[in-house]
Amino acid sequence: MHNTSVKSPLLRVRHLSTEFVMPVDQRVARALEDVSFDVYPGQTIGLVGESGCGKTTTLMSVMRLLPANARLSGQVFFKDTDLLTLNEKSMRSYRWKELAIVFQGAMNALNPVMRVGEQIREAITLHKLMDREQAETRVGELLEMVGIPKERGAQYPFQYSGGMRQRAMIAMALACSPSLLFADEPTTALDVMVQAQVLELLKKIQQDFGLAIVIVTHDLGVVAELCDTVVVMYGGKVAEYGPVDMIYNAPQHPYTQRLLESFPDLARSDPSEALASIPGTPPRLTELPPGCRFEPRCYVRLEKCKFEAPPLLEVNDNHFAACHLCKGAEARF
Amino acid sequence: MSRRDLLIRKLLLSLVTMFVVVAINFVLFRILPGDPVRAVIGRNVKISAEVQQSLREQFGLDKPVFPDQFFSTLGQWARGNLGVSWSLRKPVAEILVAKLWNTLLLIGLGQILSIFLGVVLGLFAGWKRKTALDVGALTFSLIAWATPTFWLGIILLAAGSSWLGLPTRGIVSPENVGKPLYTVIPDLMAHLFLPTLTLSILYLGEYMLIMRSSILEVLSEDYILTAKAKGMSHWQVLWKHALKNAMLPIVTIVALNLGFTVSGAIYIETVFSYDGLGKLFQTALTKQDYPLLQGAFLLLAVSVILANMLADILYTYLDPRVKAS
Amino acid sequence: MQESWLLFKRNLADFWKTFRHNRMGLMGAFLVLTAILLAIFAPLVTTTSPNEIIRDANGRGLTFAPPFVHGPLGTDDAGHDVWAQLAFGARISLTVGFLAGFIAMFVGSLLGILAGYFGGWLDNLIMRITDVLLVIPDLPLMLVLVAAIRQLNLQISPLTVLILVIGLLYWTSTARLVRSQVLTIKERQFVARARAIGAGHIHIIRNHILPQIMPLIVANTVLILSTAILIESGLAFLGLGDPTQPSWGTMLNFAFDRNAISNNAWWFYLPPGLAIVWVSLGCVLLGNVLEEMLNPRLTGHHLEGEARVVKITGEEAAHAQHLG
Amino acid sequence: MKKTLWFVFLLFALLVAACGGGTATQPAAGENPAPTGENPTPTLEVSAEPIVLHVGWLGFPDTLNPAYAFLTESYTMFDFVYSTLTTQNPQGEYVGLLAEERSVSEDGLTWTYKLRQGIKWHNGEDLTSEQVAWNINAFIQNQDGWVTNSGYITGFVEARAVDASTVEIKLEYPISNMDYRVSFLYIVYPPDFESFATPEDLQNFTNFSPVGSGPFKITTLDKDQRIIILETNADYFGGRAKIDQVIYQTFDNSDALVQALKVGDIDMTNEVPDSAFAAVQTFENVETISRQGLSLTELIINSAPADHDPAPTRNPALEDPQVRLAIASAINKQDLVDVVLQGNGKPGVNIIPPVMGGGFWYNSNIQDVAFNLDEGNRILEEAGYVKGADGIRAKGEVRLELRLQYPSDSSTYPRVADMIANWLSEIGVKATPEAVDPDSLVVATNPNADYDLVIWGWGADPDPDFMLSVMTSEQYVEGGWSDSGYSNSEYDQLYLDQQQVIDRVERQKIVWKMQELLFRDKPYIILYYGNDLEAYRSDKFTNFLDSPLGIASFQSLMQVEPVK
Repeated sequence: MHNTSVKSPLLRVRHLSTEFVMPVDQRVARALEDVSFDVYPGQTIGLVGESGCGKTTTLMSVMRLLPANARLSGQVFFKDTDLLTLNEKSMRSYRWKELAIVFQGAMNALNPVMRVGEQIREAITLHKLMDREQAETRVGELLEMVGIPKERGAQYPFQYSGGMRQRAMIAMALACSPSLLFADEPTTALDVMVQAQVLELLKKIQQDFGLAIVIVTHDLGVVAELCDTVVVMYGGKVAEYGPVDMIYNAPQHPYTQRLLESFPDLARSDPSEALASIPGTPPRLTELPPGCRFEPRCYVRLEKCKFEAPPLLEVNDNHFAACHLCKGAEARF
Repeated sequence: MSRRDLLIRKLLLSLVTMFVVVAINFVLFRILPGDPVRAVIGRNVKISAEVQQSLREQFGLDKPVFPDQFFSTLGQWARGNLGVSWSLRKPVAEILVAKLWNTLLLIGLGQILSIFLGVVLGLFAGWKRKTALDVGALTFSLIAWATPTFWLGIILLAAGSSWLGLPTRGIVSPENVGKPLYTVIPDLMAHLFLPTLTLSILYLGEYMLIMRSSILEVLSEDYILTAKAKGMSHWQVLWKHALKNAMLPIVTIVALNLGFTVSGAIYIETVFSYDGLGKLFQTALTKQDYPLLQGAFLLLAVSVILANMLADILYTYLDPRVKAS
Repeated sequence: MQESWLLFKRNLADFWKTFRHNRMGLMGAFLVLTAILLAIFAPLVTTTSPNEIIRDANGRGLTFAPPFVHGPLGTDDAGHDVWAQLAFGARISLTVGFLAGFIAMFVGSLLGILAGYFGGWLDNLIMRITDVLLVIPDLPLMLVLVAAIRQLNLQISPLTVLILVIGLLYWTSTARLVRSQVLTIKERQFVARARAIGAGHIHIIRNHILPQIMPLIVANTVLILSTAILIESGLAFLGLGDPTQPSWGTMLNFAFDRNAISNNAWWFYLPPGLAIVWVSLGCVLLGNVLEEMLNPRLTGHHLEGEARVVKITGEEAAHAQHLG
Repeated sequence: MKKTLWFVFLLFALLVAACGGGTATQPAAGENPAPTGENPTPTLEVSAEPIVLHVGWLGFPDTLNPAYAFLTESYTMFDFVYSTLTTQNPQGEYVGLLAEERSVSEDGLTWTYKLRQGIKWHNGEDLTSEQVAWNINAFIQNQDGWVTNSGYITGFVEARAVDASTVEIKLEYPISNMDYRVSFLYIVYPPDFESFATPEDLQNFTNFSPVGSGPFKITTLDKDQRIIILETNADYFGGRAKIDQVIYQTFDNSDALVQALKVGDIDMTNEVPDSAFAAVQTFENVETISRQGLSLTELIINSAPADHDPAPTRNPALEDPQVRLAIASAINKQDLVDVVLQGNGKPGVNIIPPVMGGGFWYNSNIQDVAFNLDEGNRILEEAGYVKGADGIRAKGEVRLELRLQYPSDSSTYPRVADMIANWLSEIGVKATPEAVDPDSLVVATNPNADYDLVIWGWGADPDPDFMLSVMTSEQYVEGGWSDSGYSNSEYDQLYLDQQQVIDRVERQKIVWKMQELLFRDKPYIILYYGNDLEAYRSDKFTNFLDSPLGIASFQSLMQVEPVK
């Protein structure tokens, strides 16, 4: 684990809230509320939770890639700049050069009618990092680095296998040597062998370049393998946040506990032995309960959980949880 | 599937379609009532039974419809011989060719204008969804779509001729008849303006709607988000990533739309007294001129089939997913 | 059964909740409904029969009388009340449009389900037929068909001929749409399950497939209605309507044949055209909205402006900064 | 991509530019000098711009071969291009045209025509008496070929050139209306017509660049764009027209025609649609003429003899004279005139229009059946037709349900049918209107006798003979003129008589008697006589000849001159 106390954080997310105004009936869906966490240089953070809990929204909010019906508030400091205060034009210069992203389902993340190499080169020349010729050489290097023969840069995405496409995406993400890489479910929809390759690749990159990675996943196995810090999200809020071993070994939030229980044992080889799923469904973002969002599904709920949302408290050193059952030291954020 | 296989498949399909069209064409026109010999002669004629018989023989109408008439007709069509028009007493092919260019000119101009404007407008409308531009363009398109062609044509005819003094009939002024068209372009354009405008307005709506939904679909694809995440401006994303993807379906749809275009031409040519295939078709119908009607129908249907085939071929060149492998 | 049908009903309720907020959809519904009401209540909203000749003081037919001479919409070339013609014409136009639309829907859905569900040679055959129909220019084909059927002396009324020809030519898009939908539904689990427990084809189609594709069929039918009404007006304009039962297209046919334009009788040639635009626009709006609601893919895209950043107060900002 | 876009831009720019340009070039009429060929008098050579008269019409000639032309548009052109031995003058009298003098022998069997001197063909050759005789003999000997002339030469034996300027026609029997008949025999240029071996070859000859001797010659005939350009024949024996060119252009849309007149794209038309006439009257600088003419519109009732082959397929009730009477009493002819013709016409009674021969031939003693729906109902009630629950009368098995057909090329008849159907429904008769294309309608009426009621019209000749011939049983054969199938031996005999009675008053009696028979039997119910409706730009041209010949007749165009 990296020593987080020495360096200053690369990314500080503070009280980030995101709402979507539904186009049809103007109802407001509160996708994120009061999300805070830090990313230090060279660190790998995992964002976990069920689908719809706000993991991807967090990444999109930070990169400001959300559609027009989204409303953001809070702060997102990259180094010392609050990204949320930038205008669109200055924001563009941060994208890819500082913050790159690998989307989930690389199937559609590459333009089907453009050569892969061309799509990577485009990212480099767009930010005027080098001239065209140099960029082409660089594309070759990048492809080789992710294990794709550079000649195949002249091919189109449909000529690639799923794993190759994901690797090409990673190569593209590295094109401008960003200091922070977001990976949104990088292994979903890939078969097991390929998943392992991609994870291996991410690990290698992390080691070679020392960049910080934020991985969004619902696969706790991936988290255990790659991450040093975990952010567990539920219903648009951070439920628990802390070092990976703390979370795995001493989960504080009932949701985290359930999540870990529901996840098949890593040793268990047959994934078809179903997840012991948590009864109930996540709350609808348009009809959030006033108190703790997990209250309706919680098995240890208190009376006040219904009315009072628990704050995110530091239960241990760098380990935070948002539960009325947890006796925390203080609210750090 | 490789491009070659795909093309062969399309070609076969086109051939089958063409055969069906030919068969329908033949059958349909044979069941049309009326005595064709009478139709040649007209109302006010005394004509002996012998002359009538000789006319029947001349047109091959004395033989059984199937197989004799069917196969002899088929063979002739294959050789480009569409028979002789009963009412105009000229080879059908010759008549059609003369009118074809006029219709191509009209439809071509209308199509080019409306495709260009429709694509541009649809692109912006889809991109700037729900803005005033989009609502305006969408409203225009939907109204254009809902407007009967002939009605719009007549209103424009009335307005254009009274307010702008534009000519109301034909392709060129009588003085310019017989001159090569390129020498009388101003006159030609004055005549083409109203019919082209009518056609353009109608197709424009169609193409705008198609382009709008096409671009909407493309813009919600993940690779657009990737491009945006790369730090590209909206313009760059639109131009470099969205446009080509959105244009691909347009190629196919433009070809498929030709049938619709032909229908439009029938109304427009009727309203503006424009001598093209559309009006010829209608005239042939009222005169029960089977060979002419058959020829016109065949020409229209085959052009649409060919245009579709062409679009398919074009598509294989534009879309790399078909091109390679 | 009826689980799927119940689901369908509940979806309908949900649907109405969303639809209520869609301005375009409401507008479309308004346009279509007003036209239907006009058709139904035609005798109540008019004071003369559409075939009555309005006369001047001397008993002569009052032709081309503008609205301020004879209200509310003046008279046509034969001295008929244009408003009465319009109201009663709605009956014919809508009847032809609706019946033709429903025939198209029925044939299209049936063939689409057959093709999608059974596949194989049947699918191939049906799809090739649609391919052929798709490329044959429709208007010429219809002109010839209507003329031919008319003159075969089959004792079918002209309107029935129109309805049949339009209905039997415009089912291709429905068939394709339904087929592709059926193809995806067929692969879903509940169908496989139903098949596994030995449910018959008809049972599966009725109880599992039909409820799923129903909304789609409805949306598509509404769109076809507008086409049918437009086509009817076009054929009537070209003189293939029934002069004794004037539709809006027939009115326009009369208007143009009888020189309404030269007479500046805008009250004669504008209203029927506007009425056609009114209804077919209504159907298009409605159909598009329905389709969009079924196909939510089109509700947003990635270049749609920027997310709004809501500034938080300075105090809070300072607080956050301090903590960070 | 970029290239395509540029191309599109260019085209668009071109179109926009052209539209601006197009409006500017509107007075295009004078821009192009006429083909100069044999340009005539010195005064006209001084004025650089030829005087062009633009005429708009709604049809186009089917052929310019007089042997086989059926459309009136063809005959309009024949009048300009060809000449006949006699012609009608504006007062309705027959005068010589090619013939200077004409005389008939005592026995009425020999007609002698003395030709004018110095008549030339358009190509400069002399027109000779042999050529005239060749024409008449060709018509007589090749009736299968010269189909359209055959009615006019019945009873002709032969023609002979007596000398260089005299032609003689021998007849089988005296003919009462020789001048009228001869006025329809266009004298064509023999070299153009000599070479055809068979009648079909002759008829297939379209003759689109005819050589004639008339006051105008055709320089351009574009069948695709349907434009005919005629140039004045400077050497015409009747003098030179005051205009240089006449341009005929065809409009498919009558509103477009009216619009063209309004904005001055055309200078005159003799086909103002009845429903637009009132509007045209209000146009600035446009003069209109509404004149009673020779046209009539009738309701044909299937009257084919029961033993006709094929057997008539009609509602048997139509054979009942009372039903015919009831139908006649249920038609408001004045309403038809007021509404359909917008007042430009007269209710019809007889098959002979009232203006023919200045009213001489029209039987004014006949009192028409009055419009009276009650009377119609009473007649049917008395005849045993009882109203059913659906409002349709029936007698036994016979229900009064009738087809009401009309030719699809008319813009007036749908309205007529619509109104008649409404009236008939008031007396318990259900009539179903149906547009049928004209050629099919020809076959349906004759010889198939497969119809009930048909609305149709005739343009009568100036002489009663033709209209009367239409109702003879001899004409009810395939290709004949009869469409009602009317068959009455008394009528047939009267028809033959009137052809041969030279005395005009005697002939009048027979003609009147024939009209009485027709009125009694009602094979036709004559609906109305529509006026000839004409209009011209009075700011551009003047001195049109306002006569029954029409302002578009060659006599009229000979005297038209531009407004100074």
